[in-house]
Amino acid sequence: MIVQQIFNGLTLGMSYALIAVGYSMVFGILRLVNFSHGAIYAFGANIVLLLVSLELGILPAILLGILFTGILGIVIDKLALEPLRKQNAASITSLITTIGISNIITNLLIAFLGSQKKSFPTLFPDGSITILNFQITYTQLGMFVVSLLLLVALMLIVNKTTLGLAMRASETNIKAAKLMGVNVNFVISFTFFLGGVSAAIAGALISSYYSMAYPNMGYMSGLKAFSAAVLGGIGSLPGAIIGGLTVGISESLAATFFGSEFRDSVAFVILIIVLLIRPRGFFGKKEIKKL
Amino acid sequence: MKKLFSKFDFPKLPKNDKLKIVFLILALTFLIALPFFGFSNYWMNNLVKVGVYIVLALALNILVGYTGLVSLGQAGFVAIGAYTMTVLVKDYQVNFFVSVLIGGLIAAIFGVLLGLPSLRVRGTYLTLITLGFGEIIRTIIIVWEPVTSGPMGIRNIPTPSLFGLELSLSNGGLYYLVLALLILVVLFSHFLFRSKTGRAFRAIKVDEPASIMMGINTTYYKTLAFVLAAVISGLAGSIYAIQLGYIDQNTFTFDMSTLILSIVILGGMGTIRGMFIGAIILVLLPEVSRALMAYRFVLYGVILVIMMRFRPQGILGWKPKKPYHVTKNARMLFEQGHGELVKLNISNQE
Amino acid sequence: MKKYQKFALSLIAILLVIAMAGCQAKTTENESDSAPSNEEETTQETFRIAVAAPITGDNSEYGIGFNNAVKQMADEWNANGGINGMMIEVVTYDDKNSPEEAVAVANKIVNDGITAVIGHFSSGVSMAAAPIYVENQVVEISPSASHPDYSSIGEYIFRNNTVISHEAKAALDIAVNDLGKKNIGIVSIKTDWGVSTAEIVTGLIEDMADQGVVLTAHEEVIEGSDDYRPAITKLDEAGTEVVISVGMYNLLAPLAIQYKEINPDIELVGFSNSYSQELLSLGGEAVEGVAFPVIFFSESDQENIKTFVDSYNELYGSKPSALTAQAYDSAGIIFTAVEQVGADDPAALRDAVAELTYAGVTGTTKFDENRDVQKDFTKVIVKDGEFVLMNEN
Amino acid sequence: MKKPIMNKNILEVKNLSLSFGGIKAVDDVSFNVGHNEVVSLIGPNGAGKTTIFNLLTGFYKPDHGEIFKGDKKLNDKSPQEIVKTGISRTFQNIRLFSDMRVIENVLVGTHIRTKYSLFDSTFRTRKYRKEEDSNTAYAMTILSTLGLFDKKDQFASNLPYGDQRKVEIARAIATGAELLLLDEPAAGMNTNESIELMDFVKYLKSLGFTILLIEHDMSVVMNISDRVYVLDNGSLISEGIPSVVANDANVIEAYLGGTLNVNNQ
Repeated sequence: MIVQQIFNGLTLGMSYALIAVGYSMVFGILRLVNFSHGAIYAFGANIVLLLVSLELGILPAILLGILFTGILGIVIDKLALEPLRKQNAASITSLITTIGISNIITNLLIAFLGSQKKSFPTLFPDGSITILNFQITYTQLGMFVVSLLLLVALMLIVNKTTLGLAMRASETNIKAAKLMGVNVNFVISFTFFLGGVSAAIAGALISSYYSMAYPNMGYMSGLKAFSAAVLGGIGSLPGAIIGGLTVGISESLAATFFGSEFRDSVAFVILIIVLLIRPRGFFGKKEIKKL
Repeated sequence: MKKLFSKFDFPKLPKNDKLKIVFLILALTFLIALPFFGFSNYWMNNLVKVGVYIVLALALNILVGYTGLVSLGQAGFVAIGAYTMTVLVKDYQVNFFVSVLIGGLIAAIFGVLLGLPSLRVRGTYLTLITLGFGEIIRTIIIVWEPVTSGPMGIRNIPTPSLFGLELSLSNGGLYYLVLALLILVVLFSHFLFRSKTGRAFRAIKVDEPASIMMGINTTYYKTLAFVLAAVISGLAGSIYAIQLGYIDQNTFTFDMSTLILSIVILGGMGTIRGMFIGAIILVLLPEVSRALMAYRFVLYGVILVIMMRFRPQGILGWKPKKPYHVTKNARMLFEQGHGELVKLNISNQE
Repeated sequence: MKKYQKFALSLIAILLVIAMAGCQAKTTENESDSAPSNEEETTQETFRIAVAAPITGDNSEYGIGFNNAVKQMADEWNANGGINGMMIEVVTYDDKNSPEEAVAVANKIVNDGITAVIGHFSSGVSMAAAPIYVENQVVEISPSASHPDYSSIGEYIFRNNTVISHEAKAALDIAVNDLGKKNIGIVSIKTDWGVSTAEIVTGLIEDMADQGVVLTAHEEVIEGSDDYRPAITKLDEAGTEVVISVGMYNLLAPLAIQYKEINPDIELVGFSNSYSQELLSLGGEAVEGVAFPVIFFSESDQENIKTFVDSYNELYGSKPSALTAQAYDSAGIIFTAVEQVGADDPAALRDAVAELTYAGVTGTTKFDENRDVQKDFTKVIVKDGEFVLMNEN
Repeated sequence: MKKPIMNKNILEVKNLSLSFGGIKAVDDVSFNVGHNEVVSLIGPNGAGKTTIFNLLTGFYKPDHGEIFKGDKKLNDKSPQEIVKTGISRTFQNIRLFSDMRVIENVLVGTHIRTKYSLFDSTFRTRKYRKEEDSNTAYAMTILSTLGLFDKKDQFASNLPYGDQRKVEIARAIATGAELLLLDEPAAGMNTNESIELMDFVKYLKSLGFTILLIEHDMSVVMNISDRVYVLDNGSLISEGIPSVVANDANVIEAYLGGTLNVNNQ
């Protein structure tokens, strides 16, 4: 049973990891908690569902949805956040802005699509394979694989491409990067784009995993994913994965041994403990105390 | 008589602020007279709600506005206050006002618990811990059924009475209860601002290392800030519980915490006046725009974004223009050459 | 300076929006004559009834159903010249299914001088608002609240929904006798309704121990969480044959989907509040064979039900759920009572409602001394993506 | 004010060492500062001057060595405790409390000497008013002595650079410090400004303060320092009266033959 539960947790964790990378990348560069990311993820899922209902066929719908969500990411940055950077406003200002944005997105979704849960098509064949008396459904397997691929792809982008180099440069020192002629604003937009894309993919996968989507789906998953990101060491992609899996597994184990009502706060309990013991998370870089 | 008065130094204002005093008096009389305009329960309800949120904003203002510690877990403190009061009054027949104080006390204890991490954790990470705190409190509410009766929530919270007079919504009693708390908290914030403590808070906000070098025990003051915010939120929480007459874990969500924070930022953090305008706008907006259904929360979001874009310091968030108020006595001491520098260091010269 | 112009502009923009919002509120209020000023003369030629339910937020589909049903009933009356010439006006209030909002809404309803309310949706929310209605002599009929204590809050509080215990018996009867299973598992949502219902079901199972019926496991889940696999794994390990789902369709559907991934031949039994079209659309094939007791069956061939279902379908493009039907009848009850005693005296209206025997689409409704109702259950099962009567197969 | 014993140094540093991950930032440095002296720590950028300040103020803890203020050992004292012993510093990059008024900045300085409690300030008790008034008077005295009185109500961030420096010093004085550590006060100033500042330092000395000064531009400090210590790569390479140090071969070496005009009056 525990093995089974751990497997449930792994799949859940992968989904958190997918959302977490969005938080991680943005925070890495802007030192900003993008509270609208949960809403972006919900947007991704619902837009895909909407496009599916337009009979575009599943795959085109998903690709289109991913594109739209990515663009949404850019739009948010250009419209609301870049101006704040220009007048280099306090971080709290941007924080409140993202909260506002998340309100706008979620409630527009509710206004247009209604808040009820809607059935989401399954992306993977039904049924399951049984490896030594515990079961993995194809959906779980599919989710796991796709998430892994996506995360690897992201890591390649960040570590192997020149754009990724620019991203890492801006992460370590945004001013220096500017001086070195890195088009920081473009890099940031691109980051938001990637964030949106990964969020949309996460949205599609998770919705098909639960076979439903609804506007408020981003609320809790968003908060948990963010704590996953911090857990793993915000700004680090492997960290996001480890953090996500940690949260996912501990969550389903908590649900098993203490009961479902505990699951929502496990993430936060772990988070607080980790922050107190190792404030920079598992993989975070240590910042030197300076005067 | 005179002696007794001289014990307390009521906020003395320079002559050019006579207007301000007049304004304050008018405002106060207006607030006291308000219930006599014969508001319906519905509007009394809104008034009380606004009042409660102003108090909550003032509490968070001490954290965010003065000390620069961003908390997204205020709902947790509100919940602690609300539940402590309710449980004590309902299950143990403790007097309402006593229960409220105990509620504040317990909130304070949690304030310390939440303040201590600021020793190790800073900035966003601290904010995140507060966020987690809020969610954990909700889980505790759900799980600790024997006391909180879990997701069933607690119903029919009795309205308190003072000298046999019931402080209900309809007879305006609840309104005056909130008003009283509000006035106390405003005075407290005002006096705090012009004190060693207030200055320490503000110093920490701007530059923590520098304040350490000024000999300020930053850990102590950061924790103190959390405690103050917690106590006040707890007190407001119990009144809020009375107003609702029903509480469950969904009364104290992350949205409540963000609403309080938004009020502080929108109104102008660090100011007292700002909390009023912020609360009035953000609390009443959803009411007046009830007909907009889902769109009213879109509107709420739009306002936040626009405000942050064009007026990040908040609606009333300007710096004071009038000179720093120096009491007669201080000026006298100064002119008498009290605390002369040479006197201070003469020892080194002989 | 430019910055300040921008700021001024945006501030004006905000003010405009707020003003607009205000006006919007005003206009709609005027449409519904809720401006307290002209209340006096309006009460003569129009009777206003409030629908207080989740129009947005979780469970909004139920609230919208209530609203539709009451509007439909009102239109039918208005078509026949209203109540003794009084036109009926339906005023909708969104309580987002949150007690906090409900209190505000209840106060607003009183403020708007309305004397009869259909709603609220969930027991907890209804019970938060009820005291305000009692205090202000507003008749509240909830088509859905099923918590035992609900109707005992006050003389003005009615429930047009069967008390849990009867429904629980019926559900268990399906599981044990119709499906012939003995190893029963429970999945319940952690709300006041879910917890108390689960308790009752557990009790009933213990009573049936002599028939070899056993409770394999009881899993509580948070409403609105999407991942039930941990719970399912536990139930499955415990050798559950049939799961009684204590929750709405938004629990039952995903539960069925996720459970059947692991164990395709699991049986599920629901409660009447999960009897809605959304169950089919959300659950798909997974909810095939899911059964539950209902007091209203939209496919029934009774004349009045047929006409109701058809015109509802015509108006709103979907089939009414059990709760929607109960809302429809509740509205009917209010209107009939008003017809008898008029709308001016709330006390008289309340008594009339209490005395009334009303034949509607959910059978004959007569409130007992606790202002509750008793109704007979029909068993419904999902077959080929349709709801059909159980004994018809 | 406690009477100090004149024959004893106010500050005594013995074999101070600190290294960050292998790199010796401060390597076996010893020096002392006498009462009412102006002593300068000079050396090229990265010589470890600021690190020494951070050690003196307890922001860093030394690996080896001892620091004495009078007869008090400071090694394992917290920054707060060290300030209480009468040492206060300024920062290379000015660190004022920007959104507080000048006078409030100085009042923050009086923090450690203020006894009243939160209760006192909340209820405006006698104690509060007595202390607050004397602090305010004291702050105003400092400001007028440093010629900042008419700027007391401005916000620190709105002041010209030079004044901000002075406010920072005023704030340091307000802590009751007798030993002031000034970290490159002339940084970012043009020649005239820095000359003016040096006169100001002299003035502080005349008021009876003891000053330990960091500067990387030797010429600036030569004519105001009683004694000079020269640091390079974390270790002392020369010390003594300015004229001697200026002609020290090592020093000239360290400054890569940087021209040193000692007598710039």
